[in-house]
Amino acid sequence: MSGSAYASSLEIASGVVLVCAVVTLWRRSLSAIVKALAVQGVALGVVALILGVGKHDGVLIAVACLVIAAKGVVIPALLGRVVAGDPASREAAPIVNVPASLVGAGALTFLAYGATGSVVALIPTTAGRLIPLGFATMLIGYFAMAVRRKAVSQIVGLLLVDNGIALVAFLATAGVPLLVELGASLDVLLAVVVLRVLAAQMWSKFGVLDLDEMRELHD
Amino acid sequence: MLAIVVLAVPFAAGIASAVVPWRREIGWLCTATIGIVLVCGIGLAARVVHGPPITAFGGALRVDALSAFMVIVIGAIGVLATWQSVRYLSLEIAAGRSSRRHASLYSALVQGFVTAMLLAVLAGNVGVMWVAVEATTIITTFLVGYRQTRGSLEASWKYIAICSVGIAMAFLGTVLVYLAALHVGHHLHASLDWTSLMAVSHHLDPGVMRLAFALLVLGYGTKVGLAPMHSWLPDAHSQAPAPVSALMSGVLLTVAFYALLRFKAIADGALGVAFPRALLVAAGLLSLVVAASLLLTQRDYKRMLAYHSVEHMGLLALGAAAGTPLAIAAVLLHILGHGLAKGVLFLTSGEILHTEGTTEIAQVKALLARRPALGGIFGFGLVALLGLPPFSLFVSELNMVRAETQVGLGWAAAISLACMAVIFGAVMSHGRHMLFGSGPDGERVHKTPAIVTVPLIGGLVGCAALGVVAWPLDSLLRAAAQVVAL
Amino acid sequence: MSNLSLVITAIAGLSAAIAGCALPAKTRVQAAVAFTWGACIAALVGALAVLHTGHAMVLNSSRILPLTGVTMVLDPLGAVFVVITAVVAIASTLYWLGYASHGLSTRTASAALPIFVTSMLLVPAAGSVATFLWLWELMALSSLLLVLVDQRRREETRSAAQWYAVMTHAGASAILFALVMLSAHAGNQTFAAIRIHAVHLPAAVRNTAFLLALVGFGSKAGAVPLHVWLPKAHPEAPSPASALMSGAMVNLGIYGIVLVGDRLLGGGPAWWWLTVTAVGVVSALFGALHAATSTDLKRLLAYSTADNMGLVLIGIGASGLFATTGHPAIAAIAMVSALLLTVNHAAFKGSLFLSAGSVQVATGSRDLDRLGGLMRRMPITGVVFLVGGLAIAALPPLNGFVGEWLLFQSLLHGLPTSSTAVAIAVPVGVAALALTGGLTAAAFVKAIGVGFLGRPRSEGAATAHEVPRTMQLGAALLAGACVVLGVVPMIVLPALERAAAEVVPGAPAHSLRASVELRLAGLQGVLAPALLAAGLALAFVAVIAMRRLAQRRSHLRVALRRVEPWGCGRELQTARMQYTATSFAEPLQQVFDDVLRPDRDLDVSHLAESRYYTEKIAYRTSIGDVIEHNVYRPMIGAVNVWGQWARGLQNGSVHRYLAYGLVVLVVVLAVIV
Amino acid sequence: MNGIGGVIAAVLVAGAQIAAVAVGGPLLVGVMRKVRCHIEGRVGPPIHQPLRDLRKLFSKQRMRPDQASWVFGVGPVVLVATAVLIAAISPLATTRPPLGQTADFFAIVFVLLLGSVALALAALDTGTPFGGMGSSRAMTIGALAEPALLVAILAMSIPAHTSNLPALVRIGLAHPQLIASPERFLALGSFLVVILAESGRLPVDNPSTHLELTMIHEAMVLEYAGPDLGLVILGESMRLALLLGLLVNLLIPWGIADRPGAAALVIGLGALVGKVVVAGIAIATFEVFTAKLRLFRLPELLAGAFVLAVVGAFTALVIR
Repeated sequence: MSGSAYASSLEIASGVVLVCAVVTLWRRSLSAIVKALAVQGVALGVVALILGVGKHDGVLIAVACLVIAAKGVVIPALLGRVVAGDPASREAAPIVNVPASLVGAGALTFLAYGATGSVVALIPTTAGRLIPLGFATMLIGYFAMAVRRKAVSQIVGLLLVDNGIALVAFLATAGVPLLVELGASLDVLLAVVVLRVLAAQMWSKFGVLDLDEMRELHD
Repeated sequence: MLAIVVLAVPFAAGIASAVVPWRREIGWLCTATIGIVLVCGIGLAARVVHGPPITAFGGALRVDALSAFMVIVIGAIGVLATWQSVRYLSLEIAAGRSSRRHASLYSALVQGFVTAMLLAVLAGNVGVMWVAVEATTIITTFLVGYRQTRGSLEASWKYIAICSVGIAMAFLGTVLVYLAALHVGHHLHASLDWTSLMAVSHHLDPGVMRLAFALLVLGYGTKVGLAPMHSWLPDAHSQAPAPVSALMSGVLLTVAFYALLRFKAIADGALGVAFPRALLVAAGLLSLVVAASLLLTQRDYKRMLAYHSVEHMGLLALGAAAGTPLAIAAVLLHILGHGLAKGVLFLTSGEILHTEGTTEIAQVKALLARRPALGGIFGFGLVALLGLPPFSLFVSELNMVRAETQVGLGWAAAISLACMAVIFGAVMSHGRHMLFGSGPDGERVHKTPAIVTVPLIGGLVGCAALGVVAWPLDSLLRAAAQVVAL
Repeated sequence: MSNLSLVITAIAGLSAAIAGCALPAKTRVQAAVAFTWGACIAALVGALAVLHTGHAMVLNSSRILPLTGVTMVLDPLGAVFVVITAVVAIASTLYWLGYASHGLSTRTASAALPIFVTSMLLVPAAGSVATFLWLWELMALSSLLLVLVDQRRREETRSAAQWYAVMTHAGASAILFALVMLSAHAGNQTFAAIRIHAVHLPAAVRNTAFLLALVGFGSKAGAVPLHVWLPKAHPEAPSPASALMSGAMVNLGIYGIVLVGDRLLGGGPAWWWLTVTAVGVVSALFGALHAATSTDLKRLLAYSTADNMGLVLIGIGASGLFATTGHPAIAAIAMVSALLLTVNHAAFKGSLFLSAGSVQVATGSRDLDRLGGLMRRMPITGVVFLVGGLAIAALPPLNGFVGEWLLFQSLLHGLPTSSTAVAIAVPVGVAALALTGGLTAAAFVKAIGVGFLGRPRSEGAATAHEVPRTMQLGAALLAGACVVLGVVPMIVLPALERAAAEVVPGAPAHSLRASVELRLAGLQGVLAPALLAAGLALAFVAVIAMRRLAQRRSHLRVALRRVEPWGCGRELQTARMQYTATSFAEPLQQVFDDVLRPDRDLDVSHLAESRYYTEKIAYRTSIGDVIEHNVYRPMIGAVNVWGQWARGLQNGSVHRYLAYGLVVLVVVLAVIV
Repeated sequence: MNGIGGVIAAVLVAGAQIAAVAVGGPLLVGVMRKVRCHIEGRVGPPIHQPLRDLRKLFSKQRMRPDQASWVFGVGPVVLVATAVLIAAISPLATTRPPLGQTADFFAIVFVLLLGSVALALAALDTGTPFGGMGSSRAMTIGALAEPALLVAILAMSIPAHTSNLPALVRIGLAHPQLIASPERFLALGSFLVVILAESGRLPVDNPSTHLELTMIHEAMVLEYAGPDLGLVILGESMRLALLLGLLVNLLIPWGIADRPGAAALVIGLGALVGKVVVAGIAIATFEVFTAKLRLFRLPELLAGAFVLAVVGAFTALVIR
């Protein structure tokens, strides 16, 4: 692969990751959000793939395939089933409305660029330049968790955070050691499964899908 | 070898209890395995206190004085918690709220939880440690939700949602530390080992390390329960079964704090003391203020204990901020003392919940008159937690304040003392309502079975002994402090 | 010097606690008392040896107390306080033997009391910050447990315990910070090291440390306005514990102020000591006024403790003041007077609290308005209380008088030598002191007269019997000390002089010449308490003899005749017609209306037929603590408002919780940028 | 004064002073009554009537209220004993009384207080409303008079550098300008008010009233009869004589024996009697033209005395 093609494909794939994050903030329909998440998972895998190909790193390519399978297919599918079972699968009234959320996303992206200056300075490569995108994705994910009322939206937010971090990890270090990377992914996967199970229990036992109804425990 | 035993024994017991329907004997077996952990921890400590660290699996497991100390902490509180679990499960099954199958799941999860914590403190690699800490989150989520009530589900949701994000930040921080270490030109695999990170800490890129350390404080700080990332803590600790609360509050928080201590030592090398100190002081003071404010009008005794944990984590953060050998030694003693006292209190609160059927402070009255043993233990537990001698928390708090003042953090120490005084007043007032007074006329005095009181009294006596007798723990504390102190 | 006595004290104290905790109810108290005596006697012997030789007793161990180890140094100043504590403790525990059956024989109490005594015995011997604070807090905790003994029955006890716990903890925090600050600057936490380095500390550090110590120790000593716990906790504690708290524990607050102000910091600017004096004046007046108007016997005693500690503080402030103005000899006299007042206070307050406890046991009440006539029913207890009450009113030939005389003398001789500001401030102090004296006399005439004389005002008082021998003996022991100290104060003065010489820099070795006469060295001031006492006794005997003589000459040598007192022509005198404690204090209450702000409630209900006839008149008056109502209550209210507001922080919304984290992340990132 | 001779001399001096006060006290009361009657245009009893009364009282039977304890009996004895002690050691006829070195002004005040307290306690022991009433009022007045008295002593002691009474009198002899100094005048003014209050004279208390509700002192001693009443009357009159004696010696020390010797002592006694009688006549005259103050106006009077004393103390300090 030529240098410029490598660079531009990496840029495009990373860009998609961030755009998908913004899309989750923009759309209200939960199914659309889950779809955006799936696209993001695939894009993340593609980033790993490009890096793996670029560095001729077989392990990384394998990881990329795993990522595509897990984050692009399995997890969205899991979430999709919850969404399908929910009669009102819309984020009807997020705590912060959509235009303001988008403005917030923009501000967070700026912040990500500002905060990662030192990291970018350390890695003067194409991949290094793209690290802020990962940071921005993470921050947007965090933001989504804080402003979205539906359980599924919050899970998606968590996955956005995770994807953002994974993007940073891939871009900055071409992945931390495999054992750690696998452990991390497995843990996140488990966390999502747990959340999913909890969401299902809350729905089935107490009819709760809107997290704002869960305010029994307070001071 | 001992290190492997420490991990393998409770894990094996966990597997065993997962496949066999729960019986009392299984419960006692689990307690015994944690007892073995405690004994092995003491053995490990004896070996590493004056000798070099022990490693296993090619450095994947590494035991220095600090790790050995943490193993002792986990073992000691683990014994208390698993001992009480037996009674908890029997009562739950007897009351029809749980089945033997369900109970065996609980038992296995607790064993897994303890194993994960042990792995976290024994791991020689920051990545493995992260995985272990995250594993504790996932396991304990099930334990928090074990009772399957609306409240417990809500608590587990909040717990896992908030902690997952937090721990993700910690992962990002770890990645950045790795990046910085790579850049120093270190070998790829060793770059996440404590020893190699400590060795190169002075050469790590300060810009990246600042970002990394900030993320690590936020991330692990969430698990530690430092304000304002503490908000999951009162919910989870109050909803979990009492033995689990005891483990979470007594040990899990400090295991996460252990991670922070390790990373702080690296950050000190890379950044100098000022930045890590500023972050930890800010987090510590905020925790103290938040804990003090929310304890004032607290209405639920389990939540009261939970906020008390926030306070103590704030104190630990301040102590770590000082960072001198004295400060760290005091921090470690505080970890053990707090673990014991908080463990005992949560277990007692479980017993109170069982007998009184409520967690509302206002509904529990005259415990000392009606249930002298239980009330006495709860009262003395509070005394221990409020930092009065002879309990060890007094000594550790005093020495933390001393260390903080020595490094110019006297003002922070003063604020912490003021917050502690407010907390003292608040807790005293809540305790007064729960413990003092006379019960309804004609109510007989309830005896609490010795099987319940023995470990609790043992825990308190241990906590008191730690605060009086210096030998032999003193040398271990000093050795452990040397590992991460300035 | 051998440190064996400290070791024995600690071990015996611990054994007493274990015995009290572990033994069966029958033998528990006896065993605990025996071991406590062991501790007291060991400490007493050690302290007397220190006072005799002037050499400090040292004990170091790194095996006890993690991270710091134990350092104990018992010097003459500390030894004085050890002796006081030991004597009061011996008497109180003797009393406890008889009192135990009245609710002080539980395991907790039997273990807490020895620990309380032992920690008080060891606090003055502490030689390092950690040791001192550890023992100090142990003392606070064990005394709290003792205050709580009656918690099941009385809401007042629970409330008092909470006040006590919170105030004492806040005070301990202030002390902790003051000492830690000094030790941090000295680089070592032993008092010896602090003493060497303290001179070179920046003024700000010294001032902060002193003020914090004054607040912390002042609250222990019951200094106004930090006294609010004292009139609540001391009365609620069982009487042996009250006696120990009032007779021994509050003294340690004084010890602390001297320790930090004089020993560790080596004296300071004049305003420090003016502050101490001012606090002392306010405490003395406030305490005396409340004592004069209280109707609860033990509350009266507690307020009078604040009053007496105020006097001691005046002495300490004067000592510091004279030392800074360059008059060490007079400063030493002032210090001796402060120490003597402390010793005296321990003796009479101990006996008073113990005999008040006997009254409570015998009558079931400590409300003066329900007592009366006890002098005939409980003769020993009555005499003990009488002696204590006259002693505290500073009447010769008892001990209170000697201390106050010495204080007056030091003020008189120190005054002209001081600066103008001092010269204006101190006469006011003397006046306050005098007023205090008068009020105290009124208070104790009321306590003795209403409590023990006249007719019984309740069934309980009418059927009272003398308490067990051990209780009488315990209280009488301290009353005896009042007499001895009043007649021959010389037996303690050399020791106090030695302690004062150690505290006041540049003081002469002998500031007093004490033989039969008490003579101020180099000044015109002499008192011969023994001769005064002898003169009084002689005159007393002579007057009685004269009366006898006069009667013998008369033709009417009939025995004493008991008659019905005159009742304005009414036939029957009832106990209800007597003046009560409330009515006794009424004139004073009227005079000091503005300070006391009593609550008055007059309820007149008229007959239904006509408004000109009253059916019933109800009058109720009560005196609260002005400072509690106007300072502490609003503070508690504000804190609670804050607590209510803070609950909103944790409103249960997971979104809000996550937002906290996000905001912090954003802020931290922004700061890093 | 050494050896046995010294002791005998001391005993003689003390005896003379005690006798003078014990006999002179009742006579002083007699004189004051006589003066009063004279001004009011009555004849009045003879001057030695109080002594006659005492003799009669001492020969009567002792009586005690049915509920009273031993305190009731001891009270008057202590009252007289304190007066006797003070009479023995105070600089009345001579500036070198026995045990004069310990006749500290503060000590004297507290010994006097002992007498008052004894009587107040005895009054409460009667178990009657009047005893309590008198006791309460007396102690209130005592408490309020105390500051004025002690600050007055302070003001007198500051220039003299001592509070020893004989020394204070001697300094007056040696340095007459000290007597003329404003601080001593102010202090003695204050002292005078305190004397009136303490010994139950007008305008504080009316010694001849028997209206229950206005009584202070009389209410206290209402239950006494016979020898006990005699002791009370004796003690009270001795205290009045003592206080006036001290006052006049501090104000006009001349005539007091400053040297040992019988002649000087006799002259001193004569001077004392003369000065005290003049003071007594002055007070009696004053009383004729004065009404008793209401009880709750008394604090104002005593506060006035206190202010006098404080101003005196300030003056003493500033003049130096």
